[in-house]
Amino acid sequence: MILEYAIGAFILGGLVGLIRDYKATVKASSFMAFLGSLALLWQVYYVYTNGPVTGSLFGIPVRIDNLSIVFLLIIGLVGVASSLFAINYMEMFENVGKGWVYAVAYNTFLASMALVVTVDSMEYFVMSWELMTLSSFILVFFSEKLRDVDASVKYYITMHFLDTIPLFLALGTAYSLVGSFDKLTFENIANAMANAPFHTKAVFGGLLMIAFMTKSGMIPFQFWVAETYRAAPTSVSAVMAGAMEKVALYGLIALIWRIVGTSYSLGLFVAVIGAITLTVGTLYALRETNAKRLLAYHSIGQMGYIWLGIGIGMALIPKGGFLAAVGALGAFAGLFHALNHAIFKASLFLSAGAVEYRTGTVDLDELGGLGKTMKVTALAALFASLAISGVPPFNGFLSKWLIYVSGYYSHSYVLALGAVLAAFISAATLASFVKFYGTQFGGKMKRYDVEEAPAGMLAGQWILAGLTLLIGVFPGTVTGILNVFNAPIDTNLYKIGFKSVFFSPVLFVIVLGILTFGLYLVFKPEYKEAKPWDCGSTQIDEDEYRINAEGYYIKYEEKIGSFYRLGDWFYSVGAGIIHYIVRAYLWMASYFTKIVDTPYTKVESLDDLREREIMHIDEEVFKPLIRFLNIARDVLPGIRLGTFIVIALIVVGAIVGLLIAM
Amino acid sequence: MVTTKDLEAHFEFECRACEKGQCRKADVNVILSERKGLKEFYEAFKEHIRECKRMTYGQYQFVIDREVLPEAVLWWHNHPEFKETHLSTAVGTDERPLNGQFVYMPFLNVQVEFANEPENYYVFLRAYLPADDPSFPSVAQKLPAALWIEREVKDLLGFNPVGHPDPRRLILPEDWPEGLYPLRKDMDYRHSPMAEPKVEFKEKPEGTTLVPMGPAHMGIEEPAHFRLFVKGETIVDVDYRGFYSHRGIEKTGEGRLTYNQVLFLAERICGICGYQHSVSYAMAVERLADVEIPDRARYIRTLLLELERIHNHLLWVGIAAHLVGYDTGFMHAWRIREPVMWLVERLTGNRKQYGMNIVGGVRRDILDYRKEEILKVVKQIREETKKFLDIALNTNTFIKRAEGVGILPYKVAKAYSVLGPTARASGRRIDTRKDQAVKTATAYNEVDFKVPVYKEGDVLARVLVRMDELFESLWIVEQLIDQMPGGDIMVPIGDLPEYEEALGFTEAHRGEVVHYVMTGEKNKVYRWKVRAPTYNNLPAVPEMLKGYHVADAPLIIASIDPCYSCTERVQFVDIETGKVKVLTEAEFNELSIKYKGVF
Amino acid sequence: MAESLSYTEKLKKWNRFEAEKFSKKAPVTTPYPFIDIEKPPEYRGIPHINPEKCIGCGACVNACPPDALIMEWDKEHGVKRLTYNAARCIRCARCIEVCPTGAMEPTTRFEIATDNKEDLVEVVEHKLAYCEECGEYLDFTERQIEYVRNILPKEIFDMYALEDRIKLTQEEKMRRTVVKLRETEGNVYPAFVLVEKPRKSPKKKGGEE
Amino acid sequence: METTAKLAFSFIGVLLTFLLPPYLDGIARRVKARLQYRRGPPLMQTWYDLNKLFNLPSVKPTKSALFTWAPFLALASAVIGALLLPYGNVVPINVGFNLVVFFYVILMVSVFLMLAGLSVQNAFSHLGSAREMQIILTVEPLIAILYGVLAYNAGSLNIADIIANLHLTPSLVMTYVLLAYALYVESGFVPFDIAEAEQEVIGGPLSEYSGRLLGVFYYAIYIKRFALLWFFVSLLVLPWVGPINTTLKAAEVLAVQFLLTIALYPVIASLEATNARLRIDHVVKMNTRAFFAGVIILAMAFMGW
Repeated sequence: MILEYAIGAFILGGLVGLIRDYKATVKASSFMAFLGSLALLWQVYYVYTNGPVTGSLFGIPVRIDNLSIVFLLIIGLVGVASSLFAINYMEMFENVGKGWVYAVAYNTFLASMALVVTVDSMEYFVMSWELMTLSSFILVFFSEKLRDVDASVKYYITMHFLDTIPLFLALGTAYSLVGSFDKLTFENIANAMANAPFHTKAVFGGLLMIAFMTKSGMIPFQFWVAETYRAAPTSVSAVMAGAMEKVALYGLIALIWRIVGTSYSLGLFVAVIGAITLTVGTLYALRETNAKRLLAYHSIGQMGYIWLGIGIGMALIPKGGFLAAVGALGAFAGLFHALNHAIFKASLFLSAGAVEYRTGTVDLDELGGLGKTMKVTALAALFASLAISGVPPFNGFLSKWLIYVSGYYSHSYVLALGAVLAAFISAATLASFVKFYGTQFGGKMKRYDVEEAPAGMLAGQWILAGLTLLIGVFPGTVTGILNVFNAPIDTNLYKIGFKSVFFSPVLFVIVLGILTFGLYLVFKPEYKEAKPWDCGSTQIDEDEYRINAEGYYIKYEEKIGSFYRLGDWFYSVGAGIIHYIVRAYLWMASYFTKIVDTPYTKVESLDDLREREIMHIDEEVFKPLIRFLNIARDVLPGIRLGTFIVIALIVVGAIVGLLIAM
Repeated sequence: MVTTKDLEAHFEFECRACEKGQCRKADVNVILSERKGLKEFYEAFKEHIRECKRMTYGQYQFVIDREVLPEAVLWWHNHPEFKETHLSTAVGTDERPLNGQFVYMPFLNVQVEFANEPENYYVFLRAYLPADDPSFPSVAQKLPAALWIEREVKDLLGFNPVGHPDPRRLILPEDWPEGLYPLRKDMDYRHSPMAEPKVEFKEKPEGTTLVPMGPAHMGIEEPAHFRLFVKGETIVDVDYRGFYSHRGIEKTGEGRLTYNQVLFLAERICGICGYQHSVSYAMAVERLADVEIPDRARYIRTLLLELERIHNHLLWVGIAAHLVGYDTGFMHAWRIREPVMWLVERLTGNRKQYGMNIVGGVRRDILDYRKEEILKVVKQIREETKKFLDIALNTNTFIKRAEGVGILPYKVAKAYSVLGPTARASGRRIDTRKDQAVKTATAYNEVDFKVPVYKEGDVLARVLVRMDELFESLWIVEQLIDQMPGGDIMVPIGDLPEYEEALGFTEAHRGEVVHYVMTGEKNKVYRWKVRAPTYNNLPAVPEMLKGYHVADAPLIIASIDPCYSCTERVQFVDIETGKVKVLTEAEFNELSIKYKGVF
Repeated sequence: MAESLSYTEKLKKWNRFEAEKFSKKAPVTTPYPFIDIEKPPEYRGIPHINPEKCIGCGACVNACPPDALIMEWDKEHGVKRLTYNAARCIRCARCIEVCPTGAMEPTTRFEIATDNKEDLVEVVEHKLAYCEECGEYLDFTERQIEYVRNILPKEIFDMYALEDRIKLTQEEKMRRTVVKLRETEGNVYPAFVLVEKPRKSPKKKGGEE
Repeated sequence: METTAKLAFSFIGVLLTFLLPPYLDGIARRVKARLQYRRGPPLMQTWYDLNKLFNLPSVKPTKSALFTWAPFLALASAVIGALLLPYGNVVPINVGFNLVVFFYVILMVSVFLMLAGLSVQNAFSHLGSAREMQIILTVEPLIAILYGVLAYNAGSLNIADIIANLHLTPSLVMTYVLLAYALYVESGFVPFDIAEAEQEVIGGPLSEYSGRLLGVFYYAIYIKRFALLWFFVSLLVLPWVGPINTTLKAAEVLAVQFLLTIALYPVIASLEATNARLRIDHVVKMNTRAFFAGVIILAMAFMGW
């Protein structure tokens, strides 16, 4: 099985961390991750041509079917691009050090995602899921800035509460149904579930739903997303937004839809959640001025699209007949959008990363005029921006359009309204990406006199940016892989359509190209260069002669201000809850500490920890271990504290996993 | 109704008989008892008042110590009874050739009672500044109306307003060297120096960006530079830089021209309110020369002033409509205005800049057969304007743009001494036509009209004030035609008395126009100070702009009916007194090439 | 007043009411550059110097506020040059009012757009009177002298004496006066007194002041 | 219908798309002039203006290639948008005969306009682009709802199907009204010409354009307006004339479309002439109201009214 090579590459990448030199570590490990991701793509191709594969990977039961490869494709593509990008990008964190932490965590992250979508056992699913959460948590606080650490803690605790606990409970439910850990394959659970009473189904499904909603950042569990993606190194954010969220989608389809089964109301629920999320997420993104937070909110919003599509599928497929076809189209569109979203969102994150690499900031209020110097990055960002805004002939248009089509054809007011919201939000997406592109690359500013990003980073961006156009023009290249639900889409190399509705991107591109070039030749422009017209002002700071990102849609934001206020209220409530959870954790930990460590410490909030120069609550949680490791550090000089925390975490994670598994 | 005969009783120019600039013979107590408030002021500042005199009818002057200038100005401005008193402007004069001192003289329009001509008056507070230290305590730190005035005298005469909150350059260009003051009498006109440009602008507030509106912007008819610091569309703060169109008018008038030539120059201060300037100037000189002009001339002047007001208000409402994209309103307003232009062209010979005035009267008579024509035009305009307003004020989109935009509260209007319709739309009851003794030059005292006042203070209120005024003007024109007396149209004026000063004023359609004239030798003008209403209105515009949209900015700026060329009349090209050098075309071209970008 | 008789004649022919013109409905605009625009006769356009009537006295130059009219002496060639520049002119018609001979003629022309600035300039050259005694040119033109000769009431003035003196330069006149005074009164005036005095009399000496 | 007839109709469509829009603008100018008691320019005036612009070189304030290419991309999109519509019953370029594609292609004109505006360092063009975006942001949901209603009413998103299957209901009539409003806003006629307001933001995104590039942009905008109007007219006419089988009938329908387009333009022009430009917050407010009205209409359509 090719997956073994992939996992092997990832493990090797982790072991590369033993090299002490920071740069060598990150480069080598990123490269190994790149190779691993390539192997994943190979696996996809293999399965696509030869059919599903079942087997065992280091003793873990693995089944790679046509659904898995969609997600493997996503993980592979994003992994390839991000790893290539990270080779140069991770140099930025040289002052942080800890190259091997990155090496281990990043490779573990990719490997665990690959495992999540391939394992054929609930038990290992949950384990790899935990590994994924843990490794991504480590990557989030990698920069070790105060705010980033806060974000990572928030992320971790959210995941702990809303992801791990429900998943373990669901695992328990499954265990109680099947009765054996060995037989916890999805098929067995599905069979058991078919005969289970409704409330068992409801509990199992509900628990999983909470877990997956949290992971993919659905309303009302979206609060962790923005800060987490902002805090993580950009290449990691790209993987998180591009791949990790989709893994939750895999869970939704593989565990809920396939095991628990679906119904019209469940589908409606998913679709409604999707519709609400896409609205809320994107409208929040509209007012963001931090590039990474903006992208993060957009990944919430785009996940909403995907859930809407899948929801339409879940709702309509059971109905049969024409509606089933529409439902299959919706589900197909959802998957298609998942792939597209992975591509363009990762690409956008990577271009934001490239900008950050050169300018050191992602604040859209500050940035400007980079299009002049970072031409290639700018074009990649433009492609990805147009793709996410759904401008034909890029890939985003096709999947969005199919979602609208399925929504409008659904004969359901709610789903149609969802499609209307989707179309509306498409405009909002366009708005925020006009802002995203315009503020970063438009104009000319003296402030940033920078060079183009290094070749590796450009390659990373362009693998994805090129795909946005390629898939957009030739959707036939991927529809084969994506058509898991056998949607009756009418597709060949030059067109894609459903019933009488179709779009032929190839023809469109040809006509557009001929017209544009023809018109260009007819009206061939001649010009003189001059500086922008500033009304003849005496002296003006050109860098300030613009509208900053904050001011772009201020009137619109004022108009929907009550919406934002409501959202902010919810957010503060959520933050309060998280705060109390943190307190509860610390309270428990302080007793734990009291037992081990004599001096009683009154720790109630994160700030208290900061005052005591303890950066991570995990230090509190795992204090005994840390004490042990502190001693070890004295024995092994030269290794830093942060390193030990990571080791501690991984060890604890492993122990917890093993304890539960046993 | 006061007739001209009554005027004679008030016209006692005792001071003229006195020694120049001094009033020893005149009885101070008689003067102080002539108007309400004078005595009170005299008592309050007894130790600091050196002299007091009546310059001419209704214009009183106190010579006070420079130390108490702010207190004195504020005493008048904040007088509890004279609510609508405002700081007209201030004159700085280089009187070193006469007495070795500079003069800084703010003056206020004191409104004892609205529309009570014999009671209201102008009060001049003359302060002498020593030649070696021309500084005075700044009024501007307590009264924003003085902000520009003090910056102007700082620029042009080198006075030093101590404690001025914003002592940046106002009038002179950026590359003008420090320490060179064009309006001083020893400034050589051939000396046109250049230095490194030094630009001073306000600091940008945090989180804002810059939208430079002007100098060349579609929404601003003349060069002016508004720096809008914006957050998106919302204006957070505003900086203003103007005075791009200096033409050396004051200096030219002081230098080489005789008093009658200055009149024509005065008319050319402004393209559309030229006649107001012309009448103001003529009024000032007539007061100086102590002549009474014929009734018919006063009527003709008033008629033309009102016709000018009519066509200017129509012009303004057209522009306002144009600025919000309501081009139909624009076209129709200007179409309605066109007959007035034709009428005026037939009455005077020109559509604008009538060239009608001369010191002592007017140049052309209104022939009888044209009276009928005037009445026809007035009738037509009244009907068409009513129809136009019906349509325009029922255009929802137009009202939406004008209503609640650019609000100027009464308090701010008073603090900035805002004038004219802008002030009346903010609830100030002021109108120089009724308040002050304009009867020496015009016939407003013999006609009946109302002064519309609105309290809203937004752009719509300004539109309505102007439109109400327009109808009042039509009514005035009808009355004037009806009552037009016969007789001469001008009296000759001989030589002017030397070193006398007087003020001429009219209510232009933008507000009170003030011309201060001090005569020199040989029928020349020693100091001629022009203050157009926009000079007082414009500093208040930033206050109006804050918090509104960039989209509203052109409309708000236009709503005061700004006239930059009126405001920016001053310049530095000096011509040595008494000696005239006429530039030939070639020399002129050469100079303009040499100083390209300087002027 | 600028309204001469012929002008009022013109006015009578122009008895159309504009009010009626404007009460007419759309369209009110005209395709202007392609058709001629109507101007009322009262319109003050660009003035024009009639070189036949002009005597070169310079009254217009004195009255002109913007220096659109300039007077230059060229004593070497015996020419006095009156230049009118329409580009500087403000159309106040002061020159028309003050002209003693009606040489400044009003027109209703107003279009001054041109590609050559020199089209806007009118130059009238006058021959200066020549003083044969001292061989220099006078400040006055021949026409000026002619005009003065014509308007002076012959009954009062001693035309003979005038004829003698009128074509002399200032200095020559003074010299003669001194000589004459010496002759008649035998008084010896200091020369400067005599030179100072006549300076007041000819006020309209030219545009130099 | 035989191929030659189809070709002929396509050719007429192409001809109309390229030649008619500036004439329509000429008509609008003439109508506005008459309402303002002016004589007005000749009908060819817009063509003269465009011709003048096409013959002038441009001034380029930036090195950005986007700045140069945006006008051409916008023009190409507008042309494709116009050619996606039925002329008679023939669609000249059939890249996807459905509503979503049509509106997205038309939207691309604005997208390139905005990107062009943002590619220069100029606060006015940034403001103009932001305004354009805010208008789109508020009017797109409305359009989405309306094509939702149409799609539900006819059971398809395909324009041909819609035309064939549309049946008259109260909600459809209201949809027509709201659609007229939405298309008017999208076209950027006077109360809504906020993005290109000359007196406020000196032309918005176009403020940096000059000469030939400006001409191309203007041309694109005229064609976009024509396309939106033609779309509305087609939707107004085609469903009610029955199946178009013969060439003659198609020609008749085309004639009706053409005449109705020309007849509606003066109406637009008089609306333009009698209104002042709104402010962006007014438009946002109005469009939001229209959106909620649209939601009600959608609900009505689903109830079968």
